[in-house]
Amino acid sequence: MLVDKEAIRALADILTDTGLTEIEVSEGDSRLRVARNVSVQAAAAPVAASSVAAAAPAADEAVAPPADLSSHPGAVPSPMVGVAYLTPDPSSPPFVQEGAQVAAGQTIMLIEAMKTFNQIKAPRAGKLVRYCVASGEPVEFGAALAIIE
Amino acid sequence: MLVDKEAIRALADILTDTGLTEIEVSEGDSRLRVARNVSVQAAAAPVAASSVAAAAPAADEAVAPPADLSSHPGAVPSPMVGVAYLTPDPSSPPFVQEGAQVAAGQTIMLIEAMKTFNQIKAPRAGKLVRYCVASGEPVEFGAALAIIE
Amino acid sequence: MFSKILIANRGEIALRVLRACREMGIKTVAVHSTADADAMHVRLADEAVCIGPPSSRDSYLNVAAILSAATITGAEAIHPGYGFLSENAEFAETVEEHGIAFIGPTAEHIRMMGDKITAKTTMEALGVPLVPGSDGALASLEEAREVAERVGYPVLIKAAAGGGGRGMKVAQTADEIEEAWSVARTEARAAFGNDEVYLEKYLDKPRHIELQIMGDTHGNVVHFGERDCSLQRRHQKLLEEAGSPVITPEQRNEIGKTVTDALSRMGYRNAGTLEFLYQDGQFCFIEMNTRLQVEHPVTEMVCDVDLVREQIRVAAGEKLGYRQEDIVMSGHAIECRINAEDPMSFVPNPGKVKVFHAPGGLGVRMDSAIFSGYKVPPYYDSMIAKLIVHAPTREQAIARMKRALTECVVEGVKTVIPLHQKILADPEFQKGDYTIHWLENFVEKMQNNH
Amino acid sequence: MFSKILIANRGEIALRVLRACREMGIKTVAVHSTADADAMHVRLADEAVCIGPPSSRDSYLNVAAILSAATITGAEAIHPGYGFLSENAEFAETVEEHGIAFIGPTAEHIRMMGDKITAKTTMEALGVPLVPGSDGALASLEEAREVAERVGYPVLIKAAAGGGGRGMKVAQTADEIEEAWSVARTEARAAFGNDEVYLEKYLDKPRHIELQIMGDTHGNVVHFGERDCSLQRRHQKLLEEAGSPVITPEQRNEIGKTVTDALSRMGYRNAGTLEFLYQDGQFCFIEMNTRLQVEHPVTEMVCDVDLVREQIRVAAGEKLGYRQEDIVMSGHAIECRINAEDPMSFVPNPGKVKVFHAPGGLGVRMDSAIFSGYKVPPYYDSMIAKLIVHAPTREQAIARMKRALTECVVEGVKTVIPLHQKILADPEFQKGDYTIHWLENFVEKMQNNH
Repeated sequence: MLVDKEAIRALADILTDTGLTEIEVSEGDSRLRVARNVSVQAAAAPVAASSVAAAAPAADEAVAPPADLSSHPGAVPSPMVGVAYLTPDPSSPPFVQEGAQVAAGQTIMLIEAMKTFNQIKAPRAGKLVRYCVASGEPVEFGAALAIIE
Repeated sequence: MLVDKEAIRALADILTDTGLTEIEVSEGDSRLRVARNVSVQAAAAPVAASSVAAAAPAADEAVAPPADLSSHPGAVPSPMVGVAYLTPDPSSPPFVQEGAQVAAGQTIMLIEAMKTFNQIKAPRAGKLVRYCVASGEPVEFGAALAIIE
Repeated sequence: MFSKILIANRGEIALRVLRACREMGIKTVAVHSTADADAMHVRLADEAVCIGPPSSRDSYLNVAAILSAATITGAEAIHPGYGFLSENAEFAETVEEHGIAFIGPTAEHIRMMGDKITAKTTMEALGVPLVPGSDGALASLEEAREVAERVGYPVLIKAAAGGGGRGMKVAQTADEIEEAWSVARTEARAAFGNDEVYLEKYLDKPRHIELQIMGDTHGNVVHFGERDCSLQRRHQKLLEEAGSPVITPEQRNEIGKTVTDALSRMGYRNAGTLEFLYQDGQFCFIEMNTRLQVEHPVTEMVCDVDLVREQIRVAAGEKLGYRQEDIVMSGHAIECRINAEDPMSFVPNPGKVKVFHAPGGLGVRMDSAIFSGYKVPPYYDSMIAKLIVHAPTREQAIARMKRALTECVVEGVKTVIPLHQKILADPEFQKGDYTIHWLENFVEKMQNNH
Repeated sequence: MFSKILIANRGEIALRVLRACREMGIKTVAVHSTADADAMHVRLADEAVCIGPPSSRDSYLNVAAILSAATITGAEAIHPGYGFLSENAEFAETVEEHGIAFIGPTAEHIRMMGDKITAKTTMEALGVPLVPGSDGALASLEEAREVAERVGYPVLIKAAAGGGGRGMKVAQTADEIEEAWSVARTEARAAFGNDEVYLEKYLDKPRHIELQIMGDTHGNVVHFGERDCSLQRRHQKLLEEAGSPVITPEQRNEIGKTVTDALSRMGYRNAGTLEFLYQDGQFCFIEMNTRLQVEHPVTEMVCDVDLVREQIRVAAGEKLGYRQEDIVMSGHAIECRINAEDPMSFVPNPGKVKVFHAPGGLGVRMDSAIFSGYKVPPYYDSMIAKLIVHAPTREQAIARMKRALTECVVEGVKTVIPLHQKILADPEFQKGDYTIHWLENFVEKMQNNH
């Protein structure tokens, strides 16, 4: 039997995005149905977790949290905690213009940590689609710095 | 019947990866459906419950607990807490011989509570299959006293 | 000492008593309705007896069932907790007639204090102050003036035959006394055919202050200072403190001595609480509870005493192991009652507690019989937990309670935690500036602003 | 006072510090590895910064990352907790060089006490007793006899160049000293080419007793009495008590005065603990920990003090608000460390905590950062909770700990709770009759009987 794995995975994604619990598709003799039951109880532990967080005063978000971008396949994660700088010095243009090609090993920004400026290099060649932080913005470990595709 | 194990395993993997609970695929006469009910978290509460009980010292079972018999369809539940007596007085035979027929309203035993002997009557006619308590044994509310079928 | 105690209650207080017994090496018998078969006090007890269906009348108020349970398990004493049969004199009497110790006062004292008029007369005779006023009906306006001067304005002129607010007039100052006198008399005559009136000090901004006492069977009575329970809604206490933000050590010692002297003369035994309305430095006795109170933990925290252990000890005939001067209130304690209720409408919200996480750390005590997965039954009181904190100062206790409430997780049923958080953040509460009317007003404002 | 503190730690101690900050109205910054993104201290903090991957070396020991986190969040002080960087003098130095307060002693004192020889020399010079013995190498058998008489038998004759147990001989009585002397010298010569030996009192049944102290920056130092931490396995403490079952108030006051005098002269600031071996009435200093200890809660319970709050206060330059005579030990406290380990083999057992239910009620304190659904990561210490009880007497504290352990539920990972229950039920433990070797033997017997 021929199973269209791509289609199933695509439907699963749609299920997630839309919050549906079931999708059924048929075309000629082919029929495909995917479902996901969100059991209330299964959410208990995350609920506990989230409520502890929720109960806490809203965090002063001084630090850019690891946004969804950090899971982007092209994301360059920050190797350290510090302050990001996109230009070599205040009066210069950015290391890389968004949209430009970068070579592997090319410096794309600086992170200041403990009064030392650390060069952040492109881990691979590609197009630097965008920076994920602004100059002068603090970053934590693992936060997405830029997207290189 | 031809079972496409490969396809089933592939679907099961997709189920796991995507968090779906059900996938159904059909093509022509073939139809394949895989499902998985996740109830891991659902077990958490009962686990907590049982462990608290388990942690407690084994209860001195001075009192006959409501045994499984209490859910027997023919069970006569105890209407009170007290001490059961199957005979009108120590030297007499039981109110009813096990296996005998009883009429609705017929006294089948006594329960002593607060120095008062309370007559327990058969709630319906039938065969008193067996007593569930011995003479002089304490009973709690709801415990099965006898089975009448 | 007893070797086995039956706990004739449910919920957190059954667990509270069970904990004390376990720490004393005493075996416990839990009794429960069919609705409570899975309850914590049942799980943890050495023995458990089902005593009836969910309805309290047929289970926790069922004297015959409870006594039978005690008899068949061989319990030597019964602890009634609070509520249910704890202030039922017949129950106490019957228990003792069956040769089982009742962990509480004598039936006679329960009966005496159960009748509010007898309670007041008794206490007055023993030197405990009531709301000050005239000694019976007033003979003349002149006498009304004199008594009013003595007790201080504002005063209330009330029909002797009265009730329901009719025939009651307030005189805020001496200027108003003549009018209050004549209007009250006129109304009294019209309403009751009797124009006799008496005069009482009018308490317009009273606090509810209560004194915890404990007596043994050897004539010793001590008090453990006061609790301030002014924060009430529909006569239900919600948040309690020990000590009161407004009582000085001198006042405490004075009323304490008055009360312990009175109870010694009565020969009172076991735990008890005298409730007072307090205003302008005056304590006015209103009633006595002849049992453990819900809010006893705040007293335990500041006096470093285990009141339930003491109850059991004196019920077993032991002496109080300390004198009044050994009892020192240290720091400040606050209790928040956590009810399974909508925090805005106060509608009870029974159901399944999906997740329960208790706050912890220094100075935090949680008295609760719930757990993750517990179903709050719809048949009983909505209180599911008591969160108590202790700290060196009232300010620190408030800060500690705030942080503890932040850590507390109850998922699945609504609770009044958000209301407690609002109260703790209120500047008037923080200053300790409240009366028995404060919470009603606070809640009303909150509901209106919603 | 500081307005924002960074907590350079994880787990229960990070939560402990966070609680103190919150109660003082100080904002908190949590730092965490990627493995701890969901941890309680992260959830409850005002701000959180991810500082590295799971490995401690790259996260909780990463000085640059922690300082950067402090800088970008504007933290005014850093609390190091215990372990990790808490006794790293360079870290303390670097923190202060960056204009951030280090909540702990000076780098100089951390360094001094970090070296065991320097620590001993320093303390001896300040009058703190060490293990008694000869003043350096012995000149003759005659001198050995004299010193042995002075310090009391049994004694140990040790190679001055020695180590690893070679060249060490015990003389139980005066009859054995000559043989011990010659054997030790012969072995020392053979092993190290140097037959110099010295003599020390042999502590065959020592207890581990430690003294909690706190100093401010105004020259005041107080002590909070002792803890008995003799119950250790492989140098890991498992159960601690305050006070020790064998120390009298006179002994406490005497060693306390010696210690606080010494530390005043040093100008020591913030929290510290002096560890002693104790036997036959003698305290022998072994080392000093220049930080908060895991077991600090037992001291907090008996002295009614918040040590973390005090650490923060003195780090902000405030004075200790009390003198030595204001500190009174009241009652008895016990702490059980709850490790996620097999209670028989001690193999760590990380994993998901499916259900966690904390014990509650009077005199019970739970310090833990776990919750139902929490995953104990495999990268760090296995301690997941500290259960602390306080009661008027040691006997009552043991009873309370037993009942609290019965109520405690940790499902999903194995814990050492069953081992604690066995210890608490042991008659020798109950008598307080144990040394630093007791637990190893107890565990061995338990494993053999299994």
